[in-house]
Amino acid sequence: MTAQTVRPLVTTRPTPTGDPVLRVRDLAVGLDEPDAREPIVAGVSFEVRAGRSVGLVGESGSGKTLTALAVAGLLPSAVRVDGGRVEVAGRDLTGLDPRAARAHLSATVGVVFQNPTASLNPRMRIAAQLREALPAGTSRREARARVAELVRAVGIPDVHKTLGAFPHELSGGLNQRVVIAMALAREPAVLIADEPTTALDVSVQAQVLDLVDELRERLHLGVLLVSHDIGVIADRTDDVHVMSAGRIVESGPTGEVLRDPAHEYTRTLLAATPSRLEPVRVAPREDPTPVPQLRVEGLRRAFTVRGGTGRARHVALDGVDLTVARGQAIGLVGESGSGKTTLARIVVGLERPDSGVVSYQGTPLTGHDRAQRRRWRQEVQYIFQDPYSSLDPRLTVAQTLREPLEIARRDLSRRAVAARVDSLLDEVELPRSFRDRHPAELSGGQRQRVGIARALATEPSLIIADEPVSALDLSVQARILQLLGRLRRERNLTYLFISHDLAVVRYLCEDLVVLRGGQIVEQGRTAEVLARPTSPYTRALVEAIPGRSHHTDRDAP
Amino acid sequence: GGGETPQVGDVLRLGLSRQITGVNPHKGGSPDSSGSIVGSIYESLTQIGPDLTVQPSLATAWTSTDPLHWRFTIRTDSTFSDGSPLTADDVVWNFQQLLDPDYKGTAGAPLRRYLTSVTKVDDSTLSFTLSQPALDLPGRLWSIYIAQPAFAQSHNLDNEALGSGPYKLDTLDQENGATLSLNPHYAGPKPQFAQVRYTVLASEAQRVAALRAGEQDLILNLDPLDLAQFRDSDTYDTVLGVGNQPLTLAINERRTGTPLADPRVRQALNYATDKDTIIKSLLQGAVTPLPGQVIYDPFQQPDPAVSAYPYDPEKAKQLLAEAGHADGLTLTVLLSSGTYVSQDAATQAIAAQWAKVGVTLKIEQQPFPAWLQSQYGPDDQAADFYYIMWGGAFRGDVTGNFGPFRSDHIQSHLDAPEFDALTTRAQNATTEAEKTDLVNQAVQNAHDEAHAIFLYPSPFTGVVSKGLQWTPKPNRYLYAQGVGRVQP
Amino acid sequence: MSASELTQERAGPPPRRPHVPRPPVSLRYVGGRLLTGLIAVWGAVTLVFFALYATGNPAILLVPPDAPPDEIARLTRLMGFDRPLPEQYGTFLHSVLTGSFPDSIRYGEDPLPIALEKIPASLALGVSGLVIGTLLGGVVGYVSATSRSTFLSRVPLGVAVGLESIPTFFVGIVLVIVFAVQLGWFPVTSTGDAASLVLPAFTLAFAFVPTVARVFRTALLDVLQAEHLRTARAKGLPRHTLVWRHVVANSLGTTLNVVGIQAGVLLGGAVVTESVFGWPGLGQLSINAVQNRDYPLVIVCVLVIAVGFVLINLVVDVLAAIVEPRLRS
Amino acid sequence: MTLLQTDDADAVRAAEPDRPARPRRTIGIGGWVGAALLAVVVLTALAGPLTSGDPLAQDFEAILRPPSAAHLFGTDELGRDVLVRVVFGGRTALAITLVSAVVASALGLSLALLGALYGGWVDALAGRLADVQLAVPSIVLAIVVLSFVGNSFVPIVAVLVLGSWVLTFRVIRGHARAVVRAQYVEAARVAGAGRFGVARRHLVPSVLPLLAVAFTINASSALLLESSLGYLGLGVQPPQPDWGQMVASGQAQIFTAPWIALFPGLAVVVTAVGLQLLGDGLAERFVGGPAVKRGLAQ
Ligand SMILES: Nc1ncnc2c1ncn2[C@@H]1O[C@H](COP(=O)(O)OP(=O)(O)OP(=O)(O)O)[C@@H](O)[C@H]1O
Ligand SMILES: Nc1ncnc2c1ncn2[C@@H]1O[C@H](COP(=O)(O)OP(=O)(O)OP(=O)(O)O)[C@@H](O)[C@H]1O
Ligand SMILES: [Mg+2]
Ligand SMILES: [Mg+2]
Ligand code: NI
Repeated sequence: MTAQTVRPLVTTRPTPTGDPVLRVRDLAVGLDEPDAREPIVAGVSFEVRAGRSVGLVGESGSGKTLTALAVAGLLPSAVRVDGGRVEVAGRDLTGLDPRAARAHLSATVGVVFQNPTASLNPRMRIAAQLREALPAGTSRREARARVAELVRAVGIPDVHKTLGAFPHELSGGLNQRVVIAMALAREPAVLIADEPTTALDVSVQAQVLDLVDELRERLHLGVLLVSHDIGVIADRTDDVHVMSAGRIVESGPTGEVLRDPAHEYTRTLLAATPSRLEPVRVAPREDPTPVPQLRVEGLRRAFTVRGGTGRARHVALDGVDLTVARGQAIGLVGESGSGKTTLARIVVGLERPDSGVVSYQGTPLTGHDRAQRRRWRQEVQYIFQDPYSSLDPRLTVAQTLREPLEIARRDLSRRAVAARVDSLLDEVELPRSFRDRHPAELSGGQRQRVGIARALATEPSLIIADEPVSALDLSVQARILQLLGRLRRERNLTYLFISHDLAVVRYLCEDLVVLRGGQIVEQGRTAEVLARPTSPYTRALVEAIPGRSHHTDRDAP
Repeated sequence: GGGETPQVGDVLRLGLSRQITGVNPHKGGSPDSSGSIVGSIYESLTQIGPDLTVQPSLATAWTSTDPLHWRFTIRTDSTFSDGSPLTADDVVWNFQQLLDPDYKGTAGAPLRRYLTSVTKVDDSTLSFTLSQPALDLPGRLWSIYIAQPAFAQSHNLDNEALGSGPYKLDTLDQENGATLSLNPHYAGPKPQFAQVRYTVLASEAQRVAALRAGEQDLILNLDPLDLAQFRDSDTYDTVLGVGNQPLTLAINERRTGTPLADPRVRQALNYATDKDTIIKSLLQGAVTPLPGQVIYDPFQQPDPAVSAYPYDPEKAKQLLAEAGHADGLTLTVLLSSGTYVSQDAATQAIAAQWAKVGVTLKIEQQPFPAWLQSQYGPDDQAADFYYIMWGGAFRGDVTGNFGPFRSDHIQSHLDAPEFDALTTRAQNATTEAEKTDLVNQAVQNAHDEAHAIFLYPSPFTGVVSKGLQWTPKPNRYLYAQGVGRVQP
Repeated sequence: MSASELTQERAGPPPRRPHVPRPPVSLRYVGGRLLTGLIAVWGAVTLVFFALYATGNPAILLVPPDAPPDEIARLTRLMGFDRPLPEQYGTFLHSVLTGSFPDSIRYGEDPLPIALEKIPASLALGVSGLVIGTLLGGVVGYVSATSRSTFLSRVPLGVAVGLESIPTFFVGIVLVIVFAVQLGWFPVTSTGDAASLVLPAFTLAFAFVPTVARVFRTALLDVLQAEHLRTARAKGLPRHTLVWRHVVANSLGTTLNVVGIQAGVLLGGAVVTESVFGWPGLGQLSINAVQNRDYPLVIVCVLVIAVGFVLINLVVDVLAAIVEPRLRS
Repeated sequence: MTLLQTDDADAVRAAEPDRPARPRRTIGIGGWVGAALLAVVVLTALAGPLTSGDPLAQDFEAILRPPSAAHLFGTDELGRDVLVRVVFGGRTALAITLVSAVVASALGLSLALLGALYGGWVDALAGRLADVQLAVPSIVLAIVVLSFVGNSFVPIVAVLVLGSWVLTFRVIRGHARAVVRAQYVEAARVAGAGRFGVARRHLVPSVLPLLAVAFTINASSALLLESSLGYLGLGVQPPQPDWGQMVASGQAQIFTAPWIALFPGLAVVVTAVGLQLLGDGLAERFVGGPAVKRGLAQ
């Protein structure tokens, strides 16, 4: 957290630390259907004490959100509580009529969700939304003072401007602070935060989590923190409950559970954390040609952005020089908006620079003749971040994989193309039977494999990957990273690998380039840069890696 | 719903069947709209009676001193609705305007053909000088309405009115109707209704619905078939009679290579048309077929020597064969959408009848303006036939009766030199006897040459509230002053 | 601000009013839209101009049947239709710029005031149709989106969608037969007063109902699933606040937008409605002008309608921006 | 307008990675009912002439007869069989509707695709054209044009096309713009695909379902507009039977012989309902439910 002073809230209810403020026993949640099959969540029990933080971790779809929603009484209409009891701030909700339960819950439980901007009413100003959240009967004058106070309490710098704004006019981080302020408005005893930072930039993530920690301590809140990110759990919670397939499979103090996971599932989960993977290292082969494979000089690109104040030029890349040698793997990191994607898109020709030169194997792209251009098109391929939108939903896997072959390899017979498709599927470890599936029938990880296979189709030598794993579940992410590592070893590929996660980069790349505000602020061997970041920005990035405390715990016993 | 007893309120409610095209007294107007209103607000020198005879109005008497000179005696008591007197000078001024070739009022166009000047002799006498004889001059003047000069020069006569007629114009909405109230200075007999509202009901369906809802007191121009539903009504009487103008198929004889240039073909088609069936079924037997000429009893004096072409398909076939069309013909007729009662049904019936003698009649329909444009257009682009109603406005109206069937009429595509010569001479005749003789010759010629497909007189229809006293005027002008209450 | 508020303001800590009033839509945006609209109006009017002037001579309609043949030429000259088309177009553009049009043929005077005079009647019909349609459509949409009963959630919407398939004139005919002729509640012939407004207004409204119901329903369903609604529920707000402030209000923007796009289609229905009922508005005036070949009046009607359209679209856009802050940037 | 765009992400989001693939959507009962209604109308119009009589055949012996076994829909003022005329009127109405919907869809589609692929002034020009079109209600343009240019088949179709191409254009353009910017298109470009390849492989196939929906909406609005024109006397001219015009001519007898106007009116309604239901069904099946249909609704 930065140096912002957080003023204490005027009225804080002193709940003695240690008293349980939330008790859940044998909670079961199921579909609200007459012939509902198995419950989605069953037998979930845990306890949150005032001033303590409890983590709920597990894979996507394991029932974390439903559990949180059930506790907060906010289940969607299709789902209902099937059994168990929930006790909040000393009051048992079982058997209470829905109205009374709602009233009690809204007075004692604050909730924060994953997507801050969507959590706010788009057509109400922040002030109005905050005022609404205050306990009924607050006078206008009191309300105005309280609202300002709340906003300051969550560390929003420009109170006046923020209160007059609509959610879409604020950044995600600010919006999440507003949501937290709103959750605190009725002075709850419990704060339920469901992946409160997943949608935010890494550096912002840390600030928001710091804020939650601080408020917990100061207000003696009991916090239930839901996350699939082991790092976050490790850093921020006292106790943890691991969920799998709707059940809690392991519980205990966070440190203990992570150090010594008892349950098989917890172990898999931990193993998938990128910082735990053994880095891929490839002995650099001697490049016969001294010409670098890719060279970028003085790249500049600005965008015209239309905002409330009219048009403005936003400089995305500001004089970037970069050389990529054959067989090298360079990690490109930087905060959101630093220009990583823009750089990558320029290199593959999806975007034109305003000035500067991109040379492929010594020749500037603009000077390429037909054959060179063809070669460049075949040898440089791109892997997109979003496995959902980078596949045409109408095409089958085989059709998608055939497309680059049909364009680049007109010489191939139909049969040869089919064989290529099969071998590509083998290569990315997908069953051949997936040929005729549509993207809708694939999981995210499977789709990303198809995306990788498509990039491999033309036998490229340089792969540019723009956050290829950040949209994926942790365990899936690990498998895809391993696949990329293996491909690199086997095919001697050159990588330009973009990520905002230093742990991922450390796993895959020996070299690191740090971009900020469109300029390269640091570059060098990954290990060195991480160990001794020279620029303050890189240092901040390194510190923002979640789970560092847990690593230090572990790494220096 | 049907009301129980005949009810007519204080306001007389008259339905018009076309939009009003302004109330300019110098522009003429359709009887179904502007003409009826103008005739209630303005006066002219003469007027037309229900039997189409010419009657005095502003003029009380007239004499012809020689074929080219006339004297009209006018009333001196007539007063405009603002109280100013209508003088001989005012009448002269109106005629001078109309004779001016740059004047916008279109009613002057026919005048300029034969009228040289109008001058004032004294306060009650006007002198007319003609360029060619016109025995029927008094009749021709019925539609020349007299506006007040000062008002006419300072106001837009299309939209505002100041006349000497029985009513004055209160409000005018050209799209929807007009309201009239009594002219307090009117010199003639006071009409029975102090207030009159004319409502435009442009579609047949609107007229029927308005009558059924009891919203109108008098509506003309319904399809004869639609009258039946009011025949047994408690509130309404129906009128089904003979109108003053004939319906014919006007022929294009001048299209290059047209078979219709051959009189035998034209005759054949007259024989092939079964007028009686159409009249019986579509026109509810209201009329009898035209007597082989475009003038008929009781409004005009038909030539007794000429009678209708009988329905004789065999004869028709024979004539067609003689003309070299034994294996059939294809011709087109152009209708104007929604203009004439029963026209669609009638032309389809004719087409069906002609089909029996091997003639295919293709029916095309166009909105009125396009239809008119086609008639004004070149011969080769005009249709073979136009279903049309036109004719004279008063008894003995040579120009009106026969003008449209002359070759030199602006809408005509005929080639009838003999007919032209005969009617010209009839127009210029200086005695009634000479005129009658020439008219009969012309009628005979048009019949023999079959310069038209003679159909039947237009039916005259109306639905009248039982509470009203009204003498039907077959020329369809619906003047407010002509309507009174039934005296209990 | 009341007096007590002012004193409080002075007494208490001064948290300034958080609301920064900003214009919901920038002038620049409005200007841009107007410019586009002007181009559109120019295009439409030009199209109509050539459709008219290239296809005929209105003088023939004025010629009495017994006139001599040269009468057409005389009138054509008098009305200026004998001049070459480009020249007439130039004159026409000039008249648009100066606002003084050639006289209407039927009215014998400047057609612009004639057309403008009809606007209140058209507006009365349009607005009442819109209001009735929006209310009915809103209720149908709301019921079908929120009702738990299968009947209520399907049948009204189904009926509304059925209405969409009935041509305006047919609706008009049925309403006239039932309510004017058989029941006699309303007049058959429009006099321009309130009683004769009812049937045309409902006829027009029926064209709006399905669209509004449909759009509003989907917008509601979207909002009902929105995450911010969960936040609002967590606040423990009373039901009516939840419904109006968070659900309905958030559905208005979308609804308004679609209705705005459709304004053209819907108000086109007004032309037919006016002509079926003889309602004395701009639509009826234009149809009659067309039928009478009153060229100057036709063009002015098209011009007025087109300008009206541009303005309506603009108003809808501005309204949408007001209820939907996200559209503002 | 954002509403008119469908983002593929929407469709994709429906299928979360670990959840089962979305159930195959169908056009639903409504869609099938619509299709069935249309099939009946179209088949009658096609086959009617083979089995029934002459729509112009008059029978003065049987004028204004109410519906009976001999004349299922009764007879009109010329003794013509109303059923036969409704069947033949359907030929006119459907022919005009279909041709204009096809032309409008083709026009809207090609302008939208050109705009999306080439961007720049092509797109801007097409957008302006659409704006011009939207500035005047199509019925007003139709009335002006038809009453001056004349009302035969070609002008009527032209006017209907003028009134409805914008819908297709806007819908397709919104979608096509999204697709052109979609990552899978970028992926194709990285793989070396040119404009034509992108259009053939990604754009056109993705636009087809939307086109089908837009087509049914165009057709139903064209049908309604065509019948309105017929009713105003600006459509197909008698004696050629046409639904709108039959309603207009039968309206005067509606109190005494309601069948003359009623049956052609119902024919319009049934056909339009069929098109609407089918359109809804198609939208549900291909485009992601009413959320998109609302943007398309005409
Ligand atoms: N509204 C709903 N209707 C039906 N099923 C639901 C609903 N919401 C969630 N589910 C199902 O319940 C299961 C648990 O979902 P939940 O959202 O709690 O998972 P999660 O652990 O929060 O996952 P993630 O990490 O992806 O957020 C999933 O299989 C999901 O498909
Ligand atoms: N097409 C565009 N139009 C306008 N601005 C753009 C465009 N593409 C990128 N930008 C702006 O350029 C800047 C750099 O964007 P870029 O996507 O390269 O960042 P990034 O480092 O990839 O961020 P992230 O980690 O969020 O993906 C950002 O401020 C972004 O808003
Ligand atoms: Mg979740
Ligand atoms: Mg990026
Ligand atoms: Ni870790």
